[in-house]
Amino acid sequence: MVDLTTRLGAMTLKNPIMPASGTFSEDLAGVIDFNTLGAHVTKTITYEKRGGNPTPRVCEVRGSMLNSIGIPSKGIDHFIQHVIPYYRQYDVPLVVSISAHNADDFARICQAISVPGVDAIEVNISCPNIEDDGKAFAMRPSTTQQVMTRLRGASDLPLWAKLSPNTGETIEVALAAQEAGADALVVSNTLLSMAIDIQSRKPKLGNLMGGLSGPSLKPIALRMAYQCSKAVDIPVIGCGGISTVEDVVEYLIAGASAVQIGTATFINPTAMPNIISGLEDYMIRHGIADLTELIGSVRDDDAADSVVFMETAP
Amino acid sequence: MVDLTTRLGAMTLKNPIMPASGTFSEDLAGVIDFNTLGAHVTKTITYEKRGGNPTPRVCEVRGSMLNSIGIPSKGIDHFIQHVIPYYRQYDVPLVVSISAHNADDFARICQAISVPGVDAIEVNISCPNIEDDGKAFAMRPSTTQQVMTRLRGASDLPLWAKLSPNTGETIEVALAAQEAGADALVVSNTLLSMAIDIQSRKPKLGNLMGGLSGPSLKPIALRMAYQCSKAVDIPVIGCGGISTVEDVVEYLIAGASAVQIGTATFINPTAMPNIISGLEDYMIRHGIADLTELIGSVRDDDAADSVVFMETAP
Amino acid sequence: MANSDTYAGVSSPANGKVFEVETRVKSNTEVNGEYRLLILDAPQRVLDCQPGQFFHLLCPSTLENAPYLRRPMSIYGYYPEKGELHFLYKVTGEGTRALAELLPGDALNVLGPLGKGFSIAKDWRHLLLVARGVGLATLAPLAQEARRRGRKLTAICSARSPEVLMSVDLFRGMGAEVITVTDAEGSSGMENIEAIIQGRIDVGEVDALYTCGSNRMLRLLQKIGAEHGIPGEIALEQQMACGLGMCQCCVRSFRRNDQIVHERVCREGPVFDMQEAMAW
Amino acid sequence: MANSDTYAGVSSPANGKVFEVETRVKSNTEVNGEYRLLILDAPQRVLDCQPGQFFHLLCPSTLENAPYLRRPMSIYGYYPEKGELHFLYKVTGEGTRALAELLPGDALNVLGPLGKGFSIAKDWRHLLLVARGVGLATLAPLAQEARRRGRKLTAICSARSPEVLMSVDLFRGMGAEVITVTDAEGSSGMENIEAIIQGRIDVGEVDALYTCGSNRMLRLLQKIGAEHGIPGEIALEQQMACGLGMCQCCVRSFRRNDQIVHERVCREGPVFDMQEAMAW
Ligand SMILES: Cc1cc2nc3c(=O)[nH]c(=O)nc-3n(C[C@H](O)[C@H](O)[C@H](O)COP(=O)(O)OP(=O)(O)OC[C@H]3O[C@@H](n4cnc5c(N)ncnc54)[C@H](O)[C@@H]3O)c2cc1C
Ligand SMILES: Cc1cc2nc3c(=O)[nH]c(=O)nc-3n(C[C@H](O)[C@H](O)[C@H](O)COP(=O)(O)OP(=O)(O)OC[C@H]3O[C@@H](n4cnc5c(N)ncnc54)[C@H](O)[C@@H]3O)c2cc1C
Ligand SMILES: Cc1cc2nc3c(=O)[nH]c(=O)nc-3n(C[C@H](O)[C@H](O)[C@H](O)COP(=O)(O)O)c2cc1C
Ligand SMILES: Cc1cc2nc3c(=O)[nH]c(=O)nc-3n(C[C@H](O)[C@H](O)[C@H](O)COP(=O)(O)O)c2cc1C
Ligand code: FES
Ligand code: FES
Repeated sequence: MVDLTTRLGAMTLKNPIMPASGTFSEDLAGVIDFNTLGAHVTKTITYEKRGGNPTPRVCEVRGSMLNSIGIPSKGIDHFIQHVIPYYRQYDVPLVVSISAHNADDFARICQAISVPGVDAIEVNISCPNIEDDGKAFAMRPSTTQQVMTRLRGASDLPLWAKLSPNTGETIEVALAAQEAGADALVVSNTLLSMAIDIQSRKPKLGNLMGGLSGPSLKPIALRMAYQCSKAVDIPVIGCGGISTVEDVVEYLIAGASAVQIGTATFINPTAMPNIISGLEDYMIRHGIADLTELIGSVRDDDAADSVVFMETAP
Repeated sequence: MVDLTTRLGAMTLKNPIMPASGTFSEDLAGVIDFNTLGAHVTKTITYEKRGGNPTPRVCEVRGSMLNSIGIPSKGIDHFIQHVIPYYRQYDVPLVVSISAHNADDFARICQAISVPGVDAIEVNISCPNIEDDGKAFAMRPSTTQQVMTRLRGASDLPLWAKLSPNTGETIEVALAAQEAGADALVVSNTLLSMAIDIQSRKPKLGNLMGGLSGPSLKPIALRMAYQCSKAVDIPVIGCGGISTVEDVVEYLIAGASAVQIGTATFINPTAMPNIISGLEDYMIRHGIADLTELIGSVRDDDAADSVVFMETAP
Repeated sequence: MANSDTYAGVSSPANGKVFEVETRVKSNTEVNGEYRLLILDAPQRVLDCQPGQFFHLLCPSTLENAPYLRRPMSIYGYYPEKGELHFLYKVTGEGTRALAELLPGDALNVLGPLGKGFSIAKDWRHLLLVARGVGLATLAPLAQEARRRGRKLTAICSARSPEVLMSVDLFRGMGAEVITVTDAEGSSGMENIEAIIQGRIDVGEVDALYTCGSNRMLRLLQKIGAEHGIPGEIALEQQMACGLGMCQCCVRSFRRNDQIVHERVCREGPVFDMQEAMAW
Repeated sequence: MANSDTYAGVSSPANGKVFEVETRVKSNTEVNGEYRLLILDAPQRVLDCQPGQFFHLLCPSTLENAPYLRRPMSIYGYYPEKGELHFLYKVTGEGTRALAELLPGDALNVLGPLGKGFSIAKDWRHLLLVARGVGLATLAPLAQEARRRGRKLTAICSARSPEVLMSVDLFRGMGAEVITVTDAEGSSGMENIEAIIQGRIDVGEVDALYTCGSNRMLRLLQKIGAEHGIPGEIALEQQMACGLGMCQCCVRSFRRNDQIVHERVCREGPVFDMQEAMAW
């Protein structure tokens, strides 16, 4: 028997597979057994009720997709009354993703959501910070540090900072999040992209632009996961373009302690449980007893620091 | 008959199709007729002779590729003596791509390369600036402005600034380049990425990481081309993931005045001439008399500025 | 990839359970120039459907077409006795082009049945539906169900020219009365359709209205329904990623209690109350 | 996509012109458990090849395999009289798996002939080659050419076990003398191969050495060549993107005039001077 458990700071997950925020909900419970998952991660919520972006909210690009769902949210009261209790039936840690457009609101929801039944808080700092010319918090180390420091003061739960690929300062941002007390990094969110329908000449998304997810994102997010795991001491959770067991193994080797699966679930709703059993098979086949043999085992010994931490294609 | 010519500032190209730097050389002259192209763009050169990166220098990711060729260069003397004279046999503008690791060296090569036979200089500012903690010039508006100002002083030839997707400040960088006197923007270079061979656990590239090019890059580079063409008044040349006539049309609609084709030529060496004739057919079929009917014709009238200029996935 | 066919504990609002299953193509034939009929050999457990529900199809990748997301398709027919699932589709883009290349014996992964179908209240004796184009696919099973429940159904089938009135036989075969209106004969205008429906209402033969698709038809039926207090339902379309209710990409706006609410077409729909639906 | 077959004005350094052409598969059969032989129906203009040259194949996309870049393959045989182009390949990854799925009649886009092939100097009467594994594919046409030019050729074929010595017949058929050494029989060690070659040299029967592939063989032949002043050539491999010389990804290091130089395997190679080549 192989050991699939993984440690994320003080938490231990029964396996490293969990959904990515926004690609998972109670609706999936009929198709797969929620008890098989390493963790449950909910769609980002905001304190207040809000609508999302105009439709169409998704479109397809070659072998991947764009989305501009935005963060439609029923608000925190609804979430505490209906969603948290729902997940208590499962013996799986519940991770709640939160967001806000300024540090005060962020701290407010962070505190309010620190209730029994919630095991960790994922902080979606990829959304625009309206106090900083609309750039996302996660695009700059300074804003990352500010908001994470506020959040650290607002909750005793583990805080996972979810980074954005829309930056040239991945490593600085990762270090800032760690500095401010983040317990783990989720790497990463979607990459700002666009597609135009050449017949109608209209953008394919109602919101003009949206985030790229799926296989096209993988080499980018994998690079970020690798860089972050080299730079920080807290665990890194890989996310971006994972759809096979081999993708998971690649992220683990790069340094991720766990992974999130997003778009692949839209293509195959049973992707997560299939990958969990596939990972077990893979480890048996390759004589790998537990995940620590994989995590961070990339053979990069010769590489100079300047190469590991470069932030532009050479 | 349709009119395929396009204006790039003072230059007029017979059609909007040209190769991307580093994916084209004299070696292709046997397979296609160089006179059909809108312009010739050479591989980036440096002033001094240099080697490139360790091998393997390319690898494949799902439906796209990574490269870490680096900039092996035979130096400027070889280039002036052998390469420029070669291209004089064609009635096509020659665009020379240059790079350097600091502003002084950049200015030196810019001046030295401003010789008869060269019609424009493409400035590859996506390479690390060793005076600025290794970040590429094109990752920050300040360094972009500094280096472009120096280059503007060093040559009277049209200067095309080639931007990098490895930044969260696309629009600021574009504006800085324009401000400093760039005549056009090339959008964009490759995106820093990584792939690991899970059998050997070694990075698939000798240099650990490399740049993503090909279809996966398209939605990202298209978004940048759109944003830049909204932000600046100088022409934008689209580049990234183009392999079909439809891709070209999409970039033109997004606001590009011309496009560069890179990786597609590796898959089909005849891609460029095929796309040129395909574009002509497309225009005939759709009753489009000239390219100005396409360029920038995206129907985004309802979109707020805050949406056009956002830099993070919502 | 995945072809397990897990039991869906959380059921779709309307009735059944959701499964991801591998089916086999029995046939895939052109119905006329524009439409194709796909008949799948499907396991019993996905054939407990309701009219108006849909499946989410994992269209195959071919040399020319590589659709990434699944494609939603209304159930055109479900026949547990024959083990068959039918789809009627129009070839419009990459996904449906890939579907059109399927040959008998090929595998096709489908997810469903999904969504909430049409309802037929106990006291609705006379049902009237207006269908055009591929909307026929969505409404056809309603006729079947109406017959099963012994209701009378009138189908107004609209099309460009008489030749493309492909489902007339199907509706007739299910005992429905069929009225055809076509662009070619100039009979498909909204005024004429309104007059036809008005005629039915005058003789007391319309207890409920059903349609899907177009904005103009929605507005017409909303008006008629409101004037005469006749209830109605409409099946709506929207881009879909997950098809299960997770991603929230498929929302549409509805008017309810003087408020505008957003509902997911894949989960709260695709069938909605006609008066609540909003033209787009 | 593109299937024009443009004339290549700038020729490959060695001899001919380069074309991108659409070919048809004549057959694609297993040679033994590991290797497959692909025979293409190819136009005359790409059949003016030199031993050691290669083609760059656009492997098809299938449901399971979607290779993106082209794949380089040595020419295993070229037969202008039959209009045939042969490749011998080992199924190792996505691209070759996709190749293995090709059926007779299928189209395959190939680019070539590419690169610089083996040379046979006027005064080289006795040629000796050492081949192992898929290296046989690269060296086979050399035997054919040797016969055409009336040279004597000795082929040392190394393999895991006698069963996999697939090209023995081919080399024999071309009048070569064949010596087999196998791991199973314990005869494939470097010492034994060295002894065999030494024996030939002793009787004055080695004017040139040829090989491809392994580091150990390269070192051995470099040593023998240097000791006896026998020239030699080696065919090298490297990852390739363009295959034409444009991208500079396929460089290897060579020792020349006491300097280390980089050359492109696709353009200056794949055949290089044995003494200049560097083990890797
Ligand atoms: C609940 C529902 C039931 C449907 N039933 C049928 C049916 O029975 N027969 C039929 O022919 N068509 C039906 N459609 C429409 C069908 O889903 C689209 O025609 C199909 O997705 C087009 O895919 P494509 O790749 O061929 O076209 P493309 O235009 O290339 O598709 C691009 C993207 O847009 C989406 N898209 C395009 N058109 C539509 C649309 N009308 N609705 C939703 N998404 C769309 C596709 O799913 C895909 O993601 C239905 C749609 C919905 C939502
Ligand atoms: C000049 C030349 C001639 C060759 N001749 C033959 C031949 O006659 N028969 C034969 O079986 N093989 C030959 N090879 C090796 C052949 O190109 C690879 O086996 C093949 O590319 C593997 O592709 P894949 O997708 O199946 O494997 P993967 O391992 O999945 O390939 C991944 C990537 O690595 C590249 N790659 C993998 N192995 C090699 C290699 N050895 N050399 C260069 N690139 C590689 C592939 O092209 C691809 O881009 C030759 C290589 C070169 C350079
Ligand atoms: C439809 C959709 C909605 C998403 N919503 C959120 C969200 O609310 N919060 C968040 O942090 N990430 C969100 N994401 C990003 C995913 O969590 C994930 O980071 C991204 O999709 C990359 O992973 P993937 O390639 O496996 O999908 C969303 C992604 C998609 C496709
Ligand atoms: C092998 C390779 C080498 C490249 N070399 C250079 C270079 O020297 N200078 C440069 O500005 N861009 C270089 N690029 C980037 C391309 O010019 C282009 O910006 C990028 O590949 C995106 O376009 P594509 O998707 O059409 O390939 C290179 C790209 C590749 C694939
Ligand atoms: S398609 Fe995902 S919620 Fe409806
Ligand atoms: S493969 Fe491009 S230069 Fe050799």
